[in-house]
Amino acid sequence: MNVTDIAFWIFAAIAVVSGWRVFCTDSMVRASFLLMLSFIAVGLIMVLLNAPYLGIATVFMMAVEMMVMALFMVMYMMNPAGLNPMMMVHQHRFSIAAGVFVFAALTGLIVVTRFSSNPVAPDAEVVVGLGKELLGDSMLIFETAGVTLLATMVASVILSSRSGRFGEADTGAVPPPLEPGGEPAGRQPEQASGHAHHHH
Amino acid sequence: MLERLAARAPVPLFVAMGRDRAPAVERLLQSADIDVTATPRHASILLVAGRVRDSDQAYLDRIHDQLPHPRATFWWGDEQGDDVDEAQRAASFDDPVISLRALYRNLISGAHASETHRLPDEPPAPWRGKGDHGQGGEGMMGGVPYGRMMPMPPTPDIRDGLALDVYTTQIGPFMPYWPAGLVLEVTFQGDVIQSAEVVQPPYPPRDVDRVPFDRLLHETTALAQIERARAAHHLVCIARLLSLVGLPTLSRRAQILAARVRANETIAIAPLRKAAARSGLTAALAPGLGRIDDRLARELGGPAQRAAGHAIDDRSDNPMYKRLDFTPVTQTQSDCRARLAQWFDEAEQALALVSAAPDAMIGQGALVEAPWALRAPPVDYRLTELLPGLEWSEALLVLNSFDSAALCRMAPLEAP
Amino acid sequence: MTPIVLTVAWVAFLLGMAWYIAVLDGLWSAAREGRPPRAPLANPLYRCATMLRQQSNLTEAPDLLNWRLAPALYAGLAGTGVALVPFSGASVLADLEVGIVWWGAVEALTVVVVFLHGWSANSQLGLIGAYRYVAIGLPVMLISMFVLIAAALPAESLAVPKIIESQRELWNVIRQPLGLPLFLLLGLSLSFRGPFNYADSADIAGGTAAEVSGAPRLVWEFARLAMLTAVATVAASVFLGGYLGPWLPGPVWLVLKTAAVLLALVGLSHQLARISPSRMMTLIWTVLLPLSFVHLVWAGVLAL
Amino acid sequence: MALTGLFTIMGTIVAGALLLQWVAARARRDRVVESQKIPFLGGSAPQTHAWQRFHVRYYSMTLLFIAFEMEMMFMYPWAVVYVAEGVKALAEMGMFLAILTVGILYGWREGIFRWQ
Amino acid sequence: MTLTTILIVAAALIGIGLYGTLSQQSFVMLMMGLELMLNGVMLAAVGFWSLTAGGLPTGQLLTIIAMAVMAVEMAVGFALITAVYRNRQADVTEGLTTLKH
Repeated sequence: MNVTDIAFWIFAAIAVVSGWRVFCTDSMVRASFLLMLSFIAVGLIMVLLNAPYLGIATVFMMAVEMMVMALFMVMYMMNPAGLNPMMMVHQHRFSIAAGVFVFAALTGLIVVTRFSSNPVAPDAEVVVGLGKELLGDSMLIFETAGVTLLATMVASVILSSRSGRFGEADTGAVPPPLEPGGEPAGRQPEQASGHAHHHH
Repeated sequence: MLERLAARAPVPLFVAMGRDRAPAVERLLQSADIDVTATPRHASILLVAGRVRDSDQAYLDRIHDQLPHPRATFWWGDEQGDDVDEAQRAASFDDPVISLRALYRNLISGAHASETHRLPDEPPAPWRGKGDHGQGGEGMMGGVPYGRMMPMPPTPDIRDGLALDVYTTQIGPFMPYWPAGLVLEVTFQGDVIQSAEVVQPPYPPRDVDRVPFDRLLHETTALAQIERARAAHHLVCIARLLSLVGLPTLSRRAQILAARVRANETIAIAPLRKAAARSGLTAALAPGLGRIDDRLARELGGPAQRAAGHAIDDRSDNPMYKRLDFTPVTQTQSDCRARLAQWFDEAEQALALVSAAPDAMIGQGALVEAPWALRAPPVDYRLTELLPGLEWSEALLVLNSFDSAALCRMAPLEAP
Repeated sequence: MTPIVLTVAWVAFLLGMAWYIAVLDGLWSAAREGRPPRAPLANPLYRCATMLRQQSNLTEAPDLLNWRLAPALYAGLAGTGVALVPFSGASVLADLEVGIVWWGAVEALTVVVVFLHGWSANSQLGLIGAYRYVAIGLPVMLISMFVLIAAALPAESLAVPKIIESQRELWNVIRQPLGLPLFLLLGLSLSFRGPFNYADSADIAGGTAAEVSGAPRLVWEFARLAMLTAVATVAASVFLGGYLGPWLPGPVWLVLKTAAVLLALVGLSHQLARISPSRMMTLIWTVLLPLSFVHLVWAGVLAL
Repeated sequence: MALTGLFTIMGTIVAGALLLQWVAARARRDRVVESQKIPFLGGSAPQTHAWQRFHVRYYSMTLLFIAFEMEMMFMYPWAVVYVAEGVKALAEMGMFLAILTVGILYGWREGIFRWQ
Repeated sequence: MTLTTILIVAAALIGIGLYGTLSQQSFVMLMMGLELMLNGVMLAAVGFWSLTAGGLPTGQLLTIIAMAVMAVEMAVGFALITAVYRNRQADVTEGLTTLKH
């Protein structure tokens, strides 16, 4: 066992254990940051695997994503700090079985498969390779990703913010009035008192 | 070794500002030997400056217990606290810095024993052993986990309508940059205030600021004295705002200027004002922040009224001031910025009057505007209507853009 | 330099610079208040001793593990930031091929750590500080990433030593003039000072540190200074050519440049007023971030 | 290896800082009493725990930020090959910054860079 | 550290993630399960890339795409949760059964 192996096993243990603890802890903040720890450990394994850029970029991406995750977890979960411990699960046995089954099946598959060995050269300039790829053959993927992310920005802003172009999100869609400040045009939504309309 | 080093540090001091504290306290706080902390957790000595109300004693005890060991209390200019044996007391003629340093040194070396807690060593509610895990809670949100309830159930937010938990608490009376004595019950969602109720009004203006104005009722008083008191009062108000926007050094400079004005020294405010403007003080106050309507401005009177554009000032009718070509300065916007500019303008005007007529005397009983508006009738308008919807730092700016008399008038539980 | 000498030099550098900032702070505020400074050189040590002698506080139901870990991690992150920077051509503690990406990770993790520090105390003022910090810390990070990427363009590398070597003819501060000021703003934000003190300001009674006393507070305050040092060291290397310079040996140049950057940082932090977090967030997104775009285009056109 | 250096430093500082906190706490043996644990609110005591469903005022901004941050992932490798690729890379950057600018402008128009 | 061990670790992450996705009631925890599964996928992708593909650049790109998917999932997911919460104050999956009607 050399240093790389030891480091790998340590990071692997951190990744798996903290990934598991995510679903056992009561505090939402702890859960988010445990998941972050799992990601960071995987990122560091990537560095060991000669992918320094991907590994370290995983660290900073996941740090901010899990930070945002924590903000939203605390915002929407009752009892966010887990002061009253609670198990919020359903179909628990089935889920455990499914998880174990998938793990076992995949492991079996992995153990029986023979993989060809063609490791990346230790002195390969992987970041340069990635950059060339982004600007060369995979240009289309790259451009598509850019546009997709823009769409994501717009969509998430539309969905999450209250004040939109057509009024506030929680008042529902109301057609514009015929004159400024007037009643909304079109058919009025029926309300409890609206039954009177049917009689005339 | 550690003790000897620690004993030479500036004294970490948390100040509980009582009412009618002497100006000597302000001089004390300007000393480089003193480190005024923002929270009792960072302090070793609790300084109680001036008298506190009987109803404030419980708050004071709580703060005392929040200080980490080693800790001591220092009473200043106060007849209360006689029942507390271990409390240190300083007469106003002592040099407070020397006595504070001695107390601190003894505290560090162990010669002065650290004070024990004043409130009972009990959790706010008994919780041990209750609930499924012995944590005192029940279900998801019920019970008293670790002795306290969970936050209040959700109500729609006043800014964006999202219904999340509200956090209701009393705040005050001894917060940094908080009107001394004021206790508010504030409801937060996040850091935005949803509602606020006055529990205890702030302390009225201090005696030191009103001395020349009170004296005028009985005897002929020098105009210079009156105007110096006005300038000093305004400078202290400005100092608070300067601290709040993160300019503590300029704030100390303003306080030092105020002390020098009181000591009859000749000073210039323009350099401070320039330095503050260059640091972006005006830009730090959002335009329109803390704007009050015309009715409230008129009822408050004083600088707040003039900041709203009403040139109403008792000095306009005084023959002595008329001879000096006095015309009230005004602003137009009636927001925090305008009130700050008004303080600066009035302080500068006051010092100009002093230098224009250093020997002028005002006759006994003459009507002279106080630095605040003492003679305005009580207002049926609560301070707390100004705060909802504001983020916490904005709320503090709004609170500190009024003088204590105006705040008392807007928190009408007790006549100022 | 052997690794041991390097490690000792690195520790001395970190401690010395932290002390230097504390001294500068004292001198600067004394000058601004117009009074003589009080024991300027020894005051930081006295304060350390005071905090070490104090009892460590607890609150009613804190997240104790994270509360104690946060200051330690914050200091550790600052340490790795300093380790990225070479003292001279051949002596660098962490010769990372993707150095500036790691610096990005340091910034991101700092946001997490400061949030944890404010969250863990279970007190409203700490929470306000933590949430304010995230609002400012996240967008400021983007600015610094753009600025560092701009510096990486002429070097054709993400490693800090290569970026320094690319400045042999001309320092980046001249080639890319907007970079250094934008990066200094990041420094103020990472260690929450002056106009960017949204985490620990006095209007929330010390914010994330409002409930902390004793040794944990000492570690926290030291970590703030260490983080400022890290920012200044990276700035000195990426924009001022690091160890490059005539006559003097490389490490001396690095120390001198770092000290100069720190002087600018301390000055800025005392000189500017703080605006409300909401307005600061708008300012960052609508003014500073577009400015960093302009900076990147400028650097890109020059590098071709 | 660079990673080893980084982790030795991180580990040493974290361990040292934790040790310092522990030793200092051991040296002072005063117990933290219940009245001392009350969170500081200017002398008042809170009615409830402060941990709440905290209303994050900038939640829309954070969502925009995540997408924004993802674009940064592409920029680092791009910067390394920028000089070698020349004008093509410049055009690429133009597209990139255009997309990000549109995102910012949209967010600004919707007012998400303010406290909601 | 061989490809087999790396893949087993990845499989463990995927298994735990699947457990989380299936068992958690709240939306946000459910998303954490999904992310953990993607974490495993990313590890496996980099493992293949590094040890059998000889550093083919597209392998790295695949990982970046996985990360982008994660970012999109998070941003849109949280935006949806906000929209739903605004209207119904539901934060668990059962709270949305009325959507079926």
